[in-house]
Amino acid sequence: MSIIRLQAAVALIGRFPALAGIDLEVGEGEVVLVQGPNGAGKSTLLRLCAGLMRLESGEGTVLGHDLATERPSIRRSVGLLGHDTALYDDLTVRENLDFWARASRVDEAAVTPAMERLGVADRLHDVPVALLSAGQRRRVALAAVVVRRPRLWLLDEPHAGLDPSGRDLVDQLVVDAAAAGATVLLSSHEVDRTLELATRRITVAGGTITGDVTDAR
Amino acid sequence: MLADIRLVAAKDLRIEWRSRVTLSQVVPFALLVLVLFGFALDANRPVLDAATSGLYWVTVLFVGVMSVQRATAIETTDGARRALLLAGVEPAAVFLGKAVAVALQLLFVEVVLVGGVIVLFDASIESLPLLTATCLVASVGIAAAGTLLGALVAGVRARETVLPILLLPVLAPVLIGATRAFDDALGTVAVDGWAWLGLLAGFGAINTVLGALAYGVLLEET
Amino acid sequence: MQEINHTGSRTTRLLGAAVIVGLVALVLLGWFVAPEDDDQQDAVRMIFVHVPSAIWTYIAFVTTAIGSVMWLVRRSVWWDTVAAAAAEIGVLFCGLTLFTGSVWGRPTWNTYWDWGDVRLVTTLILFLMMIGYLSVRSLGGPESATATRAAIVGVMAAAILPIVNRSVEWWENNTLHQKSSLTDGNLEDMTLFTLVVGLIVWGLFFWWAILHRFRIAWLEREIRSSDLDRALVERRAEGEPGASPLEERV
Amino acid sequence: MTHVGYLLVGWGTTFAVGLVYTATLLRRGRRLTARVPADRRRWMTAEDT
Repeated sequence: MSIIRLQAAVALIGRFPALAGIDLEVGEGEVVLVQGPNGAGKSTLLRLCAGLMRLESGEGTVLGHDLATERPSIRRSVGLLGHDTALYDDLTVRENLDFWARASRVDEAAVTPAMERLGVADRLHDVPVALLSAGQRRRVALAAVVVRRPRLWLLDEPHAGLDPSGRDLVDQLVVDAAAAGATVLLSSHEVDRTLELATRRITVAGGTITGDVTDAR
Repeated sequence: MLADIRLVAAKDLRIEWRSRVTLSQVVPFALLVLVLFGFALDANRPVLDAATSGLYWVTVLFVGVMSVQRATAIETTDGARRALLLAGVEPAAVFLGKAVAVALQLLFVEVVLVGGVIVLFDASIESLPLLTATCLVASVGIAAAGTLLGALVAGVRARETVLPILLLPVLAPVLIGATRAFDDALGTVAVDGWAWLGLLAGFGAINTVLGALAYGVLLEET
Repeated sequence: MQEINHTGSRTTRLLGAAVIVGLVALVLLGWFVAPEDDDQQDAVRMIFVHVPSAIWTYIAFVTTAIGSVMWLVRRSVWWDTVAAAAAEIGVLFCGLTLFTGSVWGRPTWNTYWDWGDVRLVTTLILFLMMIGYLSVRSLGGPESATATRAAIVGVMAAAILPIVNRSVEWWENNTLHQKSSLTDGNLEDMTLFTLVVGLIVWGLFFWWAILHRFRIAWLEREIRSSDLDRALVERRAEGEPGASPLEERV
Repeated sequence: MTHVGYLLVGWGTTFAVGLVYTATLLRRGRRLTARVPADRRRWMTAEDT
């Protein structure tokens, strides 16, 4: 069953074709690395798959839901880590994660293990997010994705702003997620690091897919 | 849906409680405005008595604009609005949740202001039920219109100045209606306060429905 | 198609001519032919300017409300542009209505502003709301976001207008202010005829203005979109050589 | 003829404002048309929204 299926998908920012005809099929359990220069459309591709953007033309389905008409249900079943971490500064780490867990209709019991997983449980859990460093904020944002246990992970430069131990943590998360049967689509500028992780590498340029290599791992 | 409304309202109120803006800034500001009205009109007792409910509700309107700006600021930081969409919370629930939080904060300030009006302008309450009903219904109207317009200008450069321009004319019926209802409740003018309350309820209902419908469209635009 | 460098067209030229002819007729009729009023004498002649402005103000705002709904429901760019064009003309007419209303009020009710006139006060609140609408239009940001924001303000203004009118009506009655009966009174046929001419002339002008204003709004949209295009193409071009890890939006 | 002063102010301002607005519309139209490339200058009619 294909998790993501896009046929000639076009998405616009204003009138600019950020995605100018994307054909892509991603199966269950794949870990797809999306590479490409700035402005190529990596972030847009991830946001399109998350159901956050209007499909200008072409068609597509994500997790079996139609991209044109069932975007709310797509949004409910994906985990997107974008550039902004979507956290409430005045609330503590735990309060933030509790809120996002309940909003995503996920049992709050999943919050503590997720916090431990991302190393923000012990000292930080009752610290207001405002006081955290950028790296710590990203860990909390990642924890929010872990808590949802989504079937499709969409990570936009997950390694950005993380220290080395944090980057290893991200790699481990991706491996575990794939092992658990989830599908991962991640964009990254760190070419070498994420290579071994990915089962497949696609390059995006000028809003279209210019390369699609499936590693024989 | 109801759980989501409670969830969002609780979140907003907890953030508000954590930063104490209402308590430490909005309430003192409201009382200060009353005091200033007092200075301006006190020498002329009859005018002050007649104008009490009008001054009260002008002050509440200003407080309303401030609370709405606070509530909107909470969501604009760091892409929270998009995350709410992603979490799959019903947009109408987000709207109602935030409106409830704003309404409760407004009610709190209104209670304090009633005390202020009694002490500073020595008003006397003739009909407590009408007074409380007016506060409740007017707060719903202000919160509903405010939350929608707040979300509308969220993320825009000049939102601090645009919001009052948008919100205050829209709230004109609330100012007229609530003032008249208070005139009856405080016994300053022989007028049928309960009829005015009906008008306020109409205003509140229209804006609540409109807000619940339009909020989703706004969130989609981010 | 020969090179056109303005927003005019055959229809607008036709309309323009009709407006000019109509205005001349209106001045003649309004000032000299129509009879004066028993108690107001000639002050009543203000009616030929005030009433058409008021009526076409409300027609303009209804157009904006319809355009707003059509944008929200069907995302029709054409209707969104109509809404924007009608709003600006509506605000202009509204201002004229309020101005002529208060100038007329001076000799008749000896006050410049008559809180007792329900229509005047309601129109004032509408005027303020539509100024809010225009300020939302100029907020910038992506085209569709601006259109949606403005559309919501348009719908909101239309939705609460009945409440505004009722609240002003009740409020004004309670002060037992003498209600102005001028426009509801029985009008001699000549006055009525001139009034109708006034309505027609205002209508022609509204039509003429909205055609031009629509095209201007359309051209502005073109320019804003192509600016955005160039910026994003620039960003993409700048991104081509080495991949710099700067925060990437596209 | 009574109240001529008020009438002149009322009618005069209305016509003056109308004239000024007409002028600005025409000028804005001309200025904007010049800035848009010829092919995109055609303003769409109702059907092709």
